[in-house]
Amino acid sequence: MTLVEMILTYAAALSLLIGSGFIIVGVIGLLKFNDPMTRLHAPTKVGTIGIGMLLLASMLNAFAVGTPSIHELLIMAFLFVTAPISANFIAKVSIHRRDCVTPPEPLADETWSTLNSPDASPAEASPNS
Amino acid sequence: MSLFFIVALPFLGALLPGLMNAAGRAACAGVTFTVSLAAFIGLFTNLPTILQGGVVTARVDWLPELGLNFTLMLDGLGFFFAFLILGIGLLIITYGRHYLSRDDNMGEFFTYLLLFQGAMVGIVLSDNILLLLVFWELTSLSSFLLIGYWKHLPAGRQGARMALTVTGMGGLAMIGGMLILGQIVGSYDLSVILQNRDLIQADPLYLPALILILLGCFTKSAQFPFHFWLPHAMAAPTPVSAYLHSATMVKAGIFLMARMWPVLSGTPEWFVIVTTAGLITMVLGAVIGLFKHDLKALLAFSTVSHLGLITMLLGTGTAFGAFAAVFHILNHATFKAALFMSAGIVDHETHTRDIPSLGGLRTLMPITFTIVTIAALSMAGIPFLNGFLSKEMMLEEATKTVLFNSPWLVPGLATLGSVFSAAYCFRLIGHTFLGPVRDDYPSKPHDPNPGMWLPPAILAVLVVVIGVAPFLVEPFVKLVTGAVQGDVTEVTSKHIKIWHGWVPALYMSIIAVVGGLVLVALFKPLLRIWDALPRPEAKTIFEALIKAVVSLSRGFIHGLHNGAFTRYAMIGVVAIVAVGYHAWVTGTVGAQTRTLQPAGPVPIAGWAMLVAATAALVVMHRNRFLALILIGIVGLMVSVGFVYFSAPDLAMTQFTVEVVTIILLLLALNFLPNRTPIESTVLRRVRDGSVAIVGGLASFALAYHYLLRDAVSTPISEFHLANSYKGGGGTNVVNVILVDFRGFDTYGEIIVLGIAALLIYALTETLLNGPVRRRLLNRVPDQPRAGDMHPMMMVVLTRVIMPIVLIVGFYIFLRGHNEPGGGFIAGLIVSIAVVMQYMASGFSWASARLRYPYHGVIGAGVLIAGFTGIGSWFVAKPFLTSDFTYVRIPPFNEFELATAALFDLGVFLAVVGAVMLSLESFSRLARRADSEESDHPMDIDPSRDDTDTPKVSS
Amino acid sequence: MTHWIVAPIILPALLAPFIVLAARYHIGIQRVFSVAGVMALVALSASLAWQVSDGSVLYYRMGDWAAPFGIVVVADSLSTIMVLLTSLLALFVLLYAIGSGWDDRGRHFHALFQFQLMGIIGAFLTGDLFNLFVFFEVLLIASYGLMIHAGGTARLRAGVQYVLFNLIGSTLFLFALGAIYAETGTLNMADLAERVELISAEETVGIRVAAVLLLLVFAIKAALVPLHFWLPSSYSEAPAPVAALFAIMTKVGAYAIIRVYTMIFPPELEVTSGLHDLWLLPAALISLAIGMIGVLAARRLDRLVAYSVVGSMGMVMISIALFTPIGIAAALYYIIHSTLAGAALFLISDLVRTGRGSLALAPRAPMMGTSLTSGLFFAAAIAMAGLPPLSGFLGKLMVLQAGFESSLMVWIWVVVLSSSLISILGFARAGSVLFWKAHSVPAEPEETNLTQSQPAVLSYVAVGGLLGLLVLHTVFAGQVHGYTTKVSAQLFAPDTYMRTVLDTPGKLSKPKEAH
Amino acid sequence: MELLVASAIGVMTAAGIYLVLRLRTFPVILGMSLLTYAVNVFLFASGRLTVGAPPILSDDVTVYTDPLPQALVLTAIVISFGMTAVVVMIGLGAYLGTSDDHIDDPTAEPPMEDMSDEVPDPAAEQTP
Amino acid sequence: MIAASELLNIALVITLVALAFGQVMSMVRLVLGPTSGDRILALDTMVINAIGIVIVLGMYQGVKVYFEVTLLIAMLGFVSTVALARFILRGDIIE
Amino acid sequence: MTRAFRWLMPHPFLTLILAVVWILLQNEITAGMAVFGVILGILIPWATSIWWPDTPRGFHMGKMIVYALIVMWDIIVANIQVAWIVLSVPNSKLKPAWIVVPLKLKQPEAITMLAGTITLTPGTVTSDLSDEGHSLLVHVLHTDDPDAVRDDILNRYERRLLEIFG
Ligand code: NA
Ligand code: NA
Repeated sequence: MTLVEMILTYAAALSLLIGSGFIIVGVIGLLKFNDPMTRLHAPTKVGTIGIGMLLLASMLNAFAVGTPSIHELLIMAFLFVTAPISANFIAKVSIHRRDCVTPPEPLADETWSTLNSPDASPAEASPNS
Repeated sequence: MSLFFIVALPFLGALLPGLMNAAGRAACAGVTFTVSLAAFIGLFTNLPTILQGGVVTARVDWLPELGLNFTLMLDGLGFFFAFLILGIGLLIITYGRHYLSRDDNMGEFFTYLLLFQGAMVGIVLSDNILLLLVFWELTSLSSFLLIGYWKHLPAGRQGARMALTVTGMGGLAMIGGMLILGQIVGSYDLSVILQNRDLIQADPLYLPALILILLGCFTKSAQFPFHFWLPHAMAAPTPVSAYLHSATMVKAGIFLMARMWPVLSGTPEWFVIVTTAGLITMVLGAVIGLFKHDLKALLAFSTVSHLGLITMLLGTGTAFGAFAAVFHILNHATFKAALFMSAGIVDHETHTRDIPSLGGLRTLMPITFTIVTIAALSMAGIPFLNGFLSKEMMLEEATKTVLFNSPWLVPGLATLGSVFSAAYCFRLIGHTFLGPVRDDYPSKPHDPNPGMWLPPAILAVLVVVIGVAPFLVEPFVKLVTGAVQGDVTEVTSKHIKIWHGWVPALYMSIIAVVGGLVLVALFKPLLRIWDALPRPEAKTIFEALIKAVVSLSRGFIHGLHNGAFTRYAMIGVVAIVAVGYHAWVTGTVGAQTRTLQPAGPVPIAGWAMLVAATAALVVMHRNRFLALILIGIVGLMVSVGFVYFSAPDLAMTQFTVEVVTIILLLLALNFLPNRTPIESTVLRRVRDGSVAIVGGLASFALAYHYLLRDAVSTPISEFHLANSYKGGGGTNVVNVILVDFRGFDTYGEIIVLGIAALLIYALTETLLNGPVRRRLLNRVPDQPRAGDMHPMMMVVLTRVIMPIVLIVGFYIFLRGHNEPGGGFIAGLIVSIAVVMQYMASGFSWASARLRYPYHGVIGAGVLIAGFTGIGSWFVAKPFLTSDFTYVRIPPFNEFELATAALFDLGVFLAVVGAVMLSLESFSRLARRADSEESDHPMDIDPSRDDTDTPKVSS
Repeated sequence: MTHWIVAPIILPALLAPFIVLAARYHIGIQRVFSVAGVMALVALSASLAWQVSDGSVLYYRMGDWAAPFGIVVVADSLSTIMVLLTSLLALFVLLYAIGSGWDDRGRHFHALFQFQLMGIIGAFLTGDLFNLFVFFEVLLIASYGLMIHAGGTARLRAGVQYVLFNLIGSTLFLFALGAIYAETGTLNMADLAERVELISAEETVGIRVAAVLLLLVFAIKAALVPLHFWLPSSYSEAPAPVAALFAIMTKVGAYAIIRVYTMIFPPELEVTSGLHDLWLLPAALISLAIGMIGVLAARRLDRLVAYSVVGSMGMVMISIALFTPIGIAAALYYIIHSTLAGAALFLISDLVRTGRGSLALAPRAPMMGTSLTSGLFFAAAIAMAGLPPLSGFLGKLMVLQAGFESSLMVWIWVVVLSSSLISILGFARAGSVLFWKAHSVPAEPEETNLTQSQPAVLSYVAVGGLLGLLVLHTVFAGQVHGYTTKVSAQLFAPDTYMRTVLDTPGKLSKPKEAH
Repeated sequence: MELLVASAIGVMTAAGIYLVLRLRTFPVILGMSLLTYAVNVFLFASGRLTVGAPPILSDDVTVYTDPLPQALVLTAIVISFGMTAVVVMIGLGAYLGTSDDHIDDPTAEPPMEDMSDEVPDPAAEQTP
Repeated sequence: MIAASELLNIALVITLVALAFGQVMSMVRLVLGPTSGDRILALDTMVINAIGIVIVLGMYQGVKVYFEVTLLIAMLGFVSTVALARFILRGDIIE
Repeated sequence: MTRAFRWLMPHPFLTLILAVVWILLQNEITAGMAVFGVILGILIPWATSIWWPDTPRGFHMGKMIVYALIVMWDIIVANIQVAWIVLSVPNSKLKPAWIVVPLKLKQPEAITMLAGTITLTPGTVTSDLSDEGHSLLVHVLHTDDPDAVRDDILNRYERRLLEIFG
């Protein structure tokens, strides 16, 4: 094992451990917080970083064993691009279901888009037409 | 004429009256008469052979392996019956032509009649007992049609069904009996069977066979206790009653007893069963007959009685008994047919058959009166008429018969029967024709035209001729008797004589006549007693029985098949587990041949996740949305498990399918209730849970068993691993199996998927074109909807992500042959890409701008796969034979060109088409009346502020 | 290797997507292609049947891979006779569907119909167990589509149950296949037959369970009690021509049982003794009884016919369950008979529905086209109830004769004969209510929602064709039974089949390399 | 390991059966899905369990897991996907027609007037 | 000092355990809920953790062919999260 | 020429992304793969451009790279902060808040990028957009001064994005 390989391997191991840490923190947040909106913070991002570290470890390890690989970047990019949208949708769900503290009025417009329900009076909507 | 023609003529001729209905009544009757006459003449062409003691045969193989062949035989007995059937048939046809009214469908009537005639001739000419069965059942069927001929009469329908049920039952029993007989002898040919008396009677199966065959005979010939159907068959038009239910069909049972007489009779069993049944029937029929007010009912019971008489004679098993039986068959046919036709005439003219409403017809209908008197007196046993002769012979035989060790039983009962028999004959004459002329007949009676009275008149003449000059028919009767007896015994040397001297039989005859007169004289008080007597009404009992059987059947069938899938599934699961368990416990468990692999913490955690998710799903399945998430997790865990156990292709497929399934279920859940209510009782849940646990244990045990043992021989996949690259050109063995080794499976698989999509599309179309459409348009969502249908961020992301997903799909497709992936997964990925577009900007916006004809995509996919397969034919290789080569075009790397890729392209297209067509169909259901087509990809777009387009809110 | 063997599978498999691709908006073009396709199918299957009628076995390697590594298609006298029966049935059913206009009451009828044929024929011809599963699925999913064709709430509700029950069946099939592969390491039927013999008497559990699981799968298809529950409501709710086509589907199960339990797990095989030979016959007897009691109990004509199908499958299975050459020969004869008779009855019930506006077995005003329809009903009922002179009676005789050798002979006879009586009673009651009692009901229909119309001529032609086939089946019973006897003998001496399949080399393999 | 897989199959089967016996279409379909998972794993396991040896041929690898069951399961997954889609659609169609998603269909055998015609009617006696 | 590859192996095992712990905890959140948002979030987390598991398994088993699986889970996980959320928000997910 | 170019490559940036993705998928960089990637990068956007009708103009690539680096740094730093919050701040002491971010940005692509940035930098989640698209609703996990967070967002990210999409 050359020195570079060894360093890469150590780095991979380190990345793994860091990643594990973030992942655990993410799920702790998911469990610990007592409000849907606060719960949303931890795993969507901390967890994402954690997986990012694992992907990094995978790349480092690949270089270490002599089969260079960079396609993990693609997954990382994908996760980073989609995570905000996922979080946004989940937040919208909580707002729509009134599961969280009611948000303040927007500054410029009438209301938030999620609360702008097309069903005139939701209370009257009879279940199962 | 060949026997085939004699049998076939009525059947072939049966087509004619039905077809000639339009040609008029006379034509129908005429053609029927001609056909019967032709058969009759044909029969007579064989008479010389018969008279010489010969037997005419004809044979064509039909089902030789089964022993069922078209074997016909004409001997004296057969000739005798055929003569009766065709001869009386001619008279009945003549009579019927005049009897039926203008409203009746004459073509139909004569068609049925000829069918019956053919079947009846078939019975008496069969030399094969299976063939005989065929004709036997055919007479039941044609009788069913004839009794029910007047469709509007409930009595007709009921009578028809009753007759069919009873005779059908007998016929089925007889099938059993005949098959046993055939098995004993080793042949179903009568001529062979009749040679094997000793073999048959020594066989332990003789008694079952005898009982089964006699069941057939007794039901057909209305012997006690199966006599009750015959009177109800009288709902048929009178020609039918005269023909089937007195002269011919009911004699089929008698015929068969006579036919089988050489091999079945002569045993104590035969004697006791047949004689007893005959005796009881004779007495019972006569007693009941006396008190019947309906002319036809009276005659029907008299028929029952006389059939009993003949049966009794056959039962004695003596030569003289057989002789008397044959003679009485002839005599009964003449006088009873005459009586029926006359009764029909009375009915026809007076519009009633009710004896109390009649009387005094003597002067109004002199011809009919004469015929009835001759025939009835013959039946009563008055000398110089043929009935007297055979009745005397019967009484003589009775005096010699010892039943149940009593020499008095048979003669006593025979005399009693004769008394009643004479009584109803006298009542028939007296109460119908004698007495004062009345003025309240429903219709003014007079003698009918000769077409109606001539046939019975001819029979009446025969009654007298035979009665006066029995020596004219004696040789013939002896010839027939000889045929009945076969070579068992010699034909009796006795002669038919009018005067025997003062023998016991004569005293009995005198008692009968005198007793009969006394009974008629005392009729009114006797009737009062009779009416006061409680007696079981056979019809009521039968109907109640049938009704009970039907409601029992209904209760059973509808109770069992109550539309409850849950029960069906439960029974199915229990049956499967039970049968599997049985197989398990009756087998032997071999030694374990594989070592257990250790499980680390990660597999254990994965297992725990899977179990937890599954358990949670069971516990929380009522929240359907949550259930979907949980099932997603189960799928995810299974996928990860597949990765762990070296199956990346499977993991990918599993997970992709999982997501698409969840999308489908979400689309459906939009319409369905979001919660499953609690409906089942705790007990039920416990029961279901127990069954489930048992099923789970079974699958666990089975899986564990196999996992610990190797296959009995090297798995065939060794070949696949060895030849995947060499022969299939791919390193991903799973993919090579899918597109090459077992490409035919995959071909079927994409077809399944294509069909699924077509089905979903077709059903959507049907729903949207049916009553459901209105419901859908007026549907109110079951939960309030959030604003912002097409969120901006999602739309923007999709613009970037969707092309990336497409390129990934393309990559997966290309790499599939050598790395995990392939056409199927690629197809799903591309579908997902399009679904993302739909989720972002909505189906209507996306499809309004770009819409693929998904039907065509499916069709193209399946066709491409198919034509790839066929392509190999052009290089003289079997369907789906693959080929591949490597190509290099700078600047690209060397790449592989394989027919398998073309096949995979077909897979890809079929998958894309199928998934998209299904999703599209689901989403079409959701389009509401209030939804507008949106013009924009996203609802909120501040960059539109400048152009100031109106906002679309929902 | 002639390509004709796979033609009956490939033809509908290409025709269907072609119809979807090119003719999905034109019912006329669909009809032309569909009928032409089925006619070609009849010709193909007849020629195939002719080719193997001398006892030879035709064999085809998919992708040129030799058995057991690839999938093989095998045409022997048994499979070809089933294929021929299928295509003949399909022809008349298709004509009826066109004549009655059923095919135009929903989308994609003809494509689904062709796919259905592909599935059925594929199931008959394949020599590979997993491929059999695939074809089962093809025929099932096509049958789902056909069953709910034209929609309607009752039909859809019955459809849900039908699909779900069959999904359970498919799941079970996979369990069985997993067990088979785990135990033997192969999927090819001929190879399986060889490998099963390697299993020692000390470790029979695995193969025994596999064998019964497989049998249960086929029993579901064959609607054997207590796995028959899916049949009555789905067949009676299905559109009539579809139900008529389904008459062959239960026979796929019967075929599979015959194939697998004569070649792979023959009665004399020690390791699987005491299983299907033990309980298949009782189950078949109960099926027959329940089916025929159902005929008596039914309150609607379509139900009655559906139950008669259950009963007739019981009859078939009784004969099969004997696992004797004459039993199988009788079963094959009866299969042909009951397929044609059942299909004819379903079509006739549709004639009744068309002419009468209702299938309820309750008095209604006289229907249109009574005399012809009643005549057809009478004939078909006679056939189904096993009355002479039609083939049902002959088939019944064959089954009874075959039953002689069984230890349950008395039971067979009692059940066969008494259920015959019950069905006669049931058919007689139904017929008299439908066709006779109408005459005592006032002419004006009391329920105005009953729409009556005169059935089309082509409908009658189709029904007449099926009954004509029944008549031929009766008249040439000797020849047919002679042939089924030959087929049966071949089944009990599967050596030709197995050697043909296993000893022919393919791509990259020499003969016997696997063994 | 074998015990884990076998018991997972058992658990999924049991849960699947339990849900299949529920009264509404939706849980029954979920139950069918679970049964499908169970049987797919069972079929997969018929090639026995091998860790870390996917059947992707490579020069430096000698051990591969049995690829055939994988191919079979793949086919089975696809087929059951089609079946699930179909049953969901048919179930939905039935629900849309009746607003009732019970799986049991008591209307399958509707009560109907008795077809027997045993009530004698006066016309019966007036046979011509 | 521990050899690099040994350390890597230990780290891999630790990571796997961490991921498994993460899965179990997410599962707890999923079952507890209480809101739909929580449940979707828990599923999303589990999918992302599953990606991690597959990556680490690939390293652990020395198998290089799990990349496609990972990519696929990432893509489809996102799609399913959006689909579930859209269902709560709008009922119809591809209106 | 421009028109032909725009027809061929409606979204040049996307073409670039796709080419890179293709190379990453192949996991090796060769000329052939690059060419093929570019071909795909042209073909796929061309086929799907109908779903991306309005192309953002005036996109400044250089500023974008700077922005990306800043965001990446922020992600790393903020992740550690949030991890600390998760581990150390009890629920009772947690101070979550809603903040409303008024937008000067108009282009959907720009707003989305801002929203994504806000979410990716831990501690804040973009939760909703106002019904005319002029404000963002952001949830903050733990802050004493919501206004400061808002100003930080406006100054650090929105300003730069206004320049990028200038
Ligand atoms: Na809903
Ligand atoms: Na943030």
